[in-house]
Amino acid sequence: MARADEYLAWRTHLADLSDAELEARFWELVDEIVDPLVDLARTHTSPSIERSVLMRMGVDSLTCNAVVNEVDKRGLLGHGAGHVVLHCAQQWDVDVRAAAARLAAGEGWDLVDQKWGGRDDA
Amino acid sequence: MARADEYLAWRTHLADLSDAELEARFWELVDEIVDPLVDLARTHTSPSIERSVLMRMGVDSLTCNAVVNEVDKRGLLGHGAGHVVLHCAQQWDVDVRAAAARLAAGEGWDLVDQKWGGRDDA
Amino acid sequence: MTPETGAKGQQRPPRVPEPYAPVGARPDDWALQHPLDPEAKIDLDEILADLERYRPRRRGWTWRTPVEDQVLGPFSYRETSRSLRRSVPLPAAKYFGDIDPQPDCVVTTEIASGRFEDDIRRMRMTAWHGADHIMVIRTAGQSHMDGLLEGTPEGVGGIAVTRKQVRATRKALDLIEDEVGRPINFHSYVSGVAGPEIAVMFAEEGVNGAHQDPQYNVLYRNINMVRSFVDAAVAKRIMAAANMAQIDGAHNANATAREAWKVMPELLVQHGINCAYSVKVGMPKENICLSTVPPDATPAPCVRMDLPYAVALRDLFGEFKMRAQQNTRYIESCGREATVNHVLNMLISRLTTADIQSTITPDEGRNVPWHYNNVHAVNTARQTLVGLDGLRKVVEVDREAPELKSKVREIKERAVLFLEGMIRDGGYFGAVQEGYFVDSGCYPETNDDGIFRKIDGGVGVGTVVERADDYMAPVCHHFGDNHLPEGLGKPCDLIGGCTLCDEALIPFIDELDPEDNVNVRLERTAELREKGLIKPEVQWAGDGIVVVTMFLPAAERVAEAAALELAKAMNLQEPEVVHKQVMHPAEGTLLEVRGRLDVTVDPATLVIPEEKQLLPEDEIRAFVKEHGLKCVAATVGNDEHSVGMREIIDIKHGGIEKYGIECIYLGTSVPVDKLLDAAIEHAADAVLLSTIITHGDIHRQNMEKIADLAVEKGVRDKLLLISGGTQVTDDLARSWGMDAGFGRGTTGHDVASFMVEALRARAAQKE
Amino acid sequence: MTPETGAKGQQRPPRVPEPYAPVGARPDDWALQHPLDPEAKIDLDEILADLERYRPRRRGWTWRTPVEDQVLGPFSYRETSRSLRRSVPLPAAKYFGDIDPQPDCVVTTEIASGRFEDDIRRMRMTAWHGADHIMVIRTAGQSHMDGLLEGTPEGVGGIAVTRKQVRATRKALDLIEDEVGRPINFHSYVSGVAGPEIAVMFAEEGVNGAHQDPQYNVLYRNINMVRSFVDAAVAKRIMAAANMAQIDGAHNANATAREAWKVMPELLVQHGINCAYSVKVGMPKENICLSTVPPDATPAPCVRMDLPYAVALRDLFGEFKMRAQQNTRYIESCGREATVNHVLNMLISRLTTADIQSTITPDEGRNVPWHYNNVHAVNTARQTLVGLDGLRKVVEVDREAPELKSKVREIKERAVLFLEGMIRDGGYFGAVQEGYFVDSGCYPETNDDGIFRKIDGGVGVGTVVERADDYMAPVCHHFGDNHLPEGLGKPCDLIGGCTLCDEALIPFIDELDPEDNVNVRLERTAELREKGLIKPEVQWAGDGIVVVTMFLPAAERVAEAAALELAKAMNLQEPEVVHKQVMHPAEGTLLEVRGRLDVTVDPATLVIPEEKQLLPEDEIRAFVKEHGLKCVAATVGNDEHSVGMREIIDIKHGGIEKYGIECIYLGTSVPVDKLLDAAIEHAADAVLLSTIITHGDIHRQNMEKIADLAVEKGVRDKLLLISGGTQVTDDLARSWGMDAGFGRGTTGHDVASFMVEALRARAAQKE
Repeated sequence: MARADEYLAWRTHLADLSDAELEARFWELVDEIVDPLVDLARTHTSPSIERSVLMRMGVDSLTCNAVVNEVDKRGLLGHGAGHVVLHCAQQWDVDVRAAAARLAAGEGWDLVDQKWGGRDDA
Repeated sequence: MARADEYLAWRTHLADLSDAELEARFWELVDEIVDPLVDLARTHTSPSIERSVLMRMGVDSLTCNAVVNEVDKRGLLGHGAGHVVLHCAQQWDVDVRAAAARLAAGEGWDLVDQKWGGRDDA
Repeated sequence: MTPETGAKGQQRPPRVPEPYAPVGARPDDWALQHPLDPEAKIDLDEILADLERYRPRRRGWTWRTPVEDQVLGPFSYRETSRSLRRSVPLPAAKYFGDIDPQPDCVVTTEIASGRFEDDIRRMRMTAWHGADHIMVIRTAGQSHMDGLLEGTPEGVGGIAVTRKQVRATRKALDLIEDEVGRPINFHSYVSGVAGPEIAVMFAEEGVNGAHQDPQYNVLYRNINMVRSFVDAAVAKRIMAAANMAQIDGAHNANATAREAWKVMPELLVQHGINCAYSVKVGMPKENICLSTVPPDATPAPCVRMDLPYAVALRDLFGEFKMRAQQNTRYIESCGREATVNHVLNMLISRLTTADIQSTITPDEGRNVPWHYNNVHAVNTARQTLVGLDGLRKVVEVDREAPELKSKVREIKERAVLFLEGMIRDGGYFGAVQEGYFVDSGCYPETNDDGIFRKIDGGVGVGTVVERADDYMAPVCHHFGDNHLPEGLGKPCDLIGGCTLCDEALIPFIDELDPEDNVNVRLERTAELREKGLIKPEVQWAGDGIVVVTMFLPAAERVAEAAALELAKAMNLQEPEVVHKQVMHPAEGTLLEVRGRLDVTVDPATLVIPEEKQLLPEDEIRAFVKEHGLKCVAATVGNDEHSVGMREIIDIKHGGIEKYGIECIYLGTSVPVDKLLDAAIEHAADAVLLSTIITHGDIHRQNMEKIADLAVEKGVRDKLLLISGGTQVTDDLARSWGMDAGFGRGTTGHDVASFMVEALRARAAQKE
Repeated sequence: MTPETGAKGQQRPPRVPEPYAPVGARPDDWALQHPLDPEAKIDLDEILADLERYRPRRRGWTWRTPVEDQVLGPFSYRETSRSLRRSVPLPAAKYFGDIDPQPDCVVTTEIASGRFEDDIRRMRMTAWHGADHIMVIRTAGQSHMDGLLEGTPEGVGGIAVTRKQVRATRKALDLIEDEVGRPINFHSYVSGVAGPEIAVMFAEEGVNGAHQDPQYNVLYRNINMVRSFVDAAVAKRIMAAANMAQIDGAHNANATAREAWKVMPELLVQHGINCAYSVKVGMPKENICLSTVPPDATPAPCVRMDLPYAVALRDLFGEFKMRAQQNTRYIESCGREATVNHVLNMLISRLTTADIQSTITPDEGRNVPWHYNNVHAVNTARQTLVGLDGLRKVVEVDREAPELKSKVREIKERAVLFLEGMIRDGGYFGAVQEGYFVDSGCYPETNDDGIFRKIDGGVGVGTVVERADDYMAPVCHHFGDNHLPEGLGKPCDLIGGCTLCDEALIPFIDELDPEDNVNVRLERTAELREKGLIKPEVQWAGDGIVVVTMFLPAAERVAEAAALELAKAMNLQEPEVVHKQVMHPAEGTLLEVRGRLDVTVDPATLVIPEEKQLLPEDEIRAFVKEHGLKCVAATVGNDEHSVGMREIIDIKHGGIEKYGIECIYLGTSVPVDKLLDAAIEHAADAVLLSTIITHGDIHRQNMEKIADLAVEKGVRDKLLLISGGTQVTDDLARSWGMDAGFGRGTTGHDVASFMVEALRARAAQKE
């Protein structure tokens, strides 16, 4: 909705603030807006984030894609794709790159299901 | 002669002047330099000045040249080329343009000589 | 990064002329009765006709009319003047309703093609960009000519200033000032050995301002110093009588000294001498302009160095006017570099004051200025001065800052020491004989490399004579002792009037040279004019000069030789490299090559695309209101550049929404089948498809595909298919199955107008 | 007016490289062992070879090293940094000993040819002009690609940013930074739906800075807002780990809003959100850069309008870094206009602060930037920043000025009101859903034309999932809840290391696309490279593009059509008018036409004039001391341009007097017989005759006449006859009887060297 410039009416509660107080208020409000966003990020993940985890584990981008797609399809992203790969690596006693490659090739999802079960709605 | 920058040594007599005093001194000195130049101009003339007089009398530039050259040659510039032309015009009872044209054509210099004599060294 | 947008023309809505009353025009004014048609070239034959009878409409200088807190478009200005009646605004003005704020100060352009008939056309162009001080550069050789020239010989690096040239130019300027709606000041030089005569001629012909400074003659033209000063007094008095503005010559020390910043004390002295001399011979202070240049240029920290000088100058000369000139001393062949320096120069003008802002063309470093570079220079001035409008309302020159305060004081003190030295050494003449001036030391430092002149030397030596006791000059506005008879009303009563009182007395001489004159020159280009042929030019009609800018991936010397070969392959005669700039010693060189293209285009042979006729906005709105109009829009292919599309649809960008057209925007990178499905789903009337042109021909494929799909799905005749993008053309788009294609510079009005017309046509077909 | 001077090249004396220690290079550094040869092109094959094994030498951003009160040449600077080891100074630097002062702030160039192999060459050119922040523009389509690309596909308006492209570029930049002697920051985009992955790849590949701002994704790329913020936290944390500088995206609101100055309150809010978010996820404040643009442009009174905003921003964000970007919103096709606006933008930078000065190419308004326009933009920045060096030492932003103070306060208050509104409307997500952002009203004014996004819409919607109680990511620098086993030294101990700790683990994938890759592209231009052929280019090797600038005396539409015809007559393919500017609606139009010139020059076929080999100065001086050497000099004909002659003779201009040669200067407009007589009278060894080229061939006649007279008078073999002038050539002068002719750009050294060699040769002949 378009609104005329009501600055003078709206600003009355700011008029008595010193410049320093006004600037402090700016940052307080910014924090109030940003904090829930940070919380959201702290407690959630996404396919890209999970691929970035696999990348940091030394997995190449094509393999990252394949593994995260399958983890996501199975509804297990919330456990962490790196977690999934690590679990299989430990099960197979191979390094995480090898484990990711095998998962990308379709191997080992039974191990994954055993640990976390299938997607609830699958 | 080249001279190193002796500003700091030279300026001592200016150091105590206020800005206003310094600026006043600038203009006093400029006046001191310019006044004799103005005097010089007031008391002297030149071929171009005399041509400019004839121009203002309505004489065309070619005629101005011819008349002033001859006036100058005869050493009469100091009386004023316009004065010369005016004198002849009065003698002939013609307007100054006509007089200048006749002078340019070589007429009337006898009248001029009658009034002012020839060049001292001629 | 904004996306590729392409050339944006400057077609503008017609401007309503502002009220304008020509200064000094009489009821029978010829110019008023022969107004220029802005759509037609100035008629040189008409300018030259009846010149012997033409009289300029006024004498004297005109300042701009300031307007306080002027509101133009969305902005408010602190330092602007009355707007022009007609002008070409700055390119970006299109975003702000084509406003053309004009700075408060007079803006100069210096014109010097060597042929006054070509100058005139250029003056008209610059006036349309805001120049109101047209300075005609005189060919330097004239300053040693002891007398007036008659005719209009072709000049080099300037023109011979003659009565015919002046009168024709003033006549043209009278027309041009009416066209733009602002008085235009015409200016040239009252210097050399014929100063008093030039001054009379200028006064007679309505020249409004002139350079006059005897020191300039002495130092740079080697004219005898006695002659120069004696003449100057008469010249200045005549200029004063004609109310001309005077500009001094001090800035030439900047342009000559190697380390230009070291001559600051001398500059103050030179200004002081000419100012005091002018006042003492009768010139009003408000007509005396100091020609001042910020002496430094980048890569020097020039603003910080130039500011103390500018402040000291204005402290001392507060009663006089400032003509701020731009730096030429360090100008090279790079136009960009020159432009940046000139902007920095104008920052000094705005941080202090400027009554006249002079401009230097960005090509000054490589050739006698060209038409468009005069315009570029004027645009840089008007743009910068307006961009810096009111700067001093928010920024302050800190007079107490140590770096400024001590420098300001020092410059003044050094100037005083300079004057004291002059007096010790015998005054002005003595000082010149001692080489005080244009010495590259910062006084009292000297380098013994100044300009030495002798009192008994120089052009015109020995020509000054003392006025006799009966010296008389029976004319008005004469300076010096003048033994007129007593009782005269005015001096010229003695002779029945002088030319300064009765302009009917002014004689006119036409061309004396049967070969070097304007008629002969115009004959050579008569065919171009008569047939309206088009040939490139930069300076003279039909000179054929163009410039090619090229980057060659080669080292400088190889690149230069290769550039000349390439220029030949472009059919350029006499190619010459006018600028080169190393981009990297091995990776490549930027070159600008000028050459003559001896090709003429007959406009009759050109296929000029018809100017599109758009439906009036109200008509579109009415149609939409009656019939409704809905479209779906998307950027297709892999194109994420949604800005162009948004400009076309969004109401806030003046897009089609503002006519009431409903737009469903699907976003970027939308597959064409989805776009078509959406159109069907929303029962849209039109599909807007934006695309960039790719090397893989995806744009063609997408257009063909959506057209085919629309046929397949049986909706082709229910939908207008419209594509757009920077490189889309209507012809190509139609050939690929669209109803229309829109390229560069399209507006919402274009698209809306097309949609309404197309829907009407379809409806008509059905009936 | 200075006289015609002609193109002045930029041949410079070799510069002594400054000491330089590459940041982050190990002893076995490949780049250090394969230094570039400044005289040779960069070897693309070498760059591409062994890429799978190449490792960048460092992570993280590097600022310039400031030097306090640095003295360079005759000047002292307040705001400069360490000089470059090798560079191309500004053209006018030749007047000041070729100094190349570098501003204190990092200078950005944005490069976007679409082919990284061509980008690399351009980066090298810009680095030589002072760019140390190379920003590679990403093709916009990539931001919707959910994952990494592998290969180097050709981009449009930017490139696909892939590991191979990044690694090859960084490898080239490692060479280039050693060549210029300054670390170069490589920068691209961590945005789009693959942010965390791009961030990892950048960290691994030594990218030094990146744009990262989740708000940008939401508003301009229509990426789901939840996804965007969740991803951003991880991406930022990784960037922080790699010590990358982050630039936010707020400036895009300027570039999008129609009245850009009205979004100032929103800009503060956008900056605040990204800054606070970045700090809270672990990024140090000193790495967080605000991307800020002066929102206004001429013809607005932009500096006065932009300054309060710049001040308010720096008040609020004093702990963060300022990346000052230049205005693109109102850029048109006139490069001059763009340049002036950018200078005014940098005045704001210098009146306040800038840690990074970004540059926008002057051709941004008409095409994807070209090689030399990147260089032009960098030059405008370095020139302006140096020209304004230390401005705040003499000029003060007047914080108490009513016009400033009230505006600064108002902007801050409006930003606070904006934030209060957001909180009332549900915080960030709520506000975006309400269209708070990029609304063209000045908050609390609204126009209801902002960008509306839905929390359940956009690319990537529904892809974010909650982390489970056992969520684990066994890698370092991960943001958010991470249920790692207790007792680990660092997270990646669990898996034997992660790529951020052990770069040996980083995988490399070569081109996946067999057709769209660098090798295929390079094959197409292989012949040019192998044979060293020269073809113009602006963007891609061999693209053949040149630009012709022409003034046509015709109205805009006719001129445009005629220009295309003329371009065809110049053998240009696909000519297109890229700029047109009305000089006057009837008198003429300035046009720039680009076209493709399909001509290749083989340098082997070129006749390249030999580089003149001058005698060493000491040798000249010794000869003169031994033999004496006297000359008479004059400007002949009607030429009053004595400046060129004075530059050649005067000691103060580095002329021949400095070698001890005695010069008798007779002045201007000297008849040649008098000149010769003077030479005989003074028993001179040489005559220097300066002339301009006239249409009447006077220059030829004068040279022939003096040569004939010298023969007649029997002194021809006693005299060297030397002529000079801007358009004189040696060949012509010799053909007219001179011993030598000197044209443009001649120095005293040239003339003195010739004289000594010629006298020696004559002496040898006699023996």
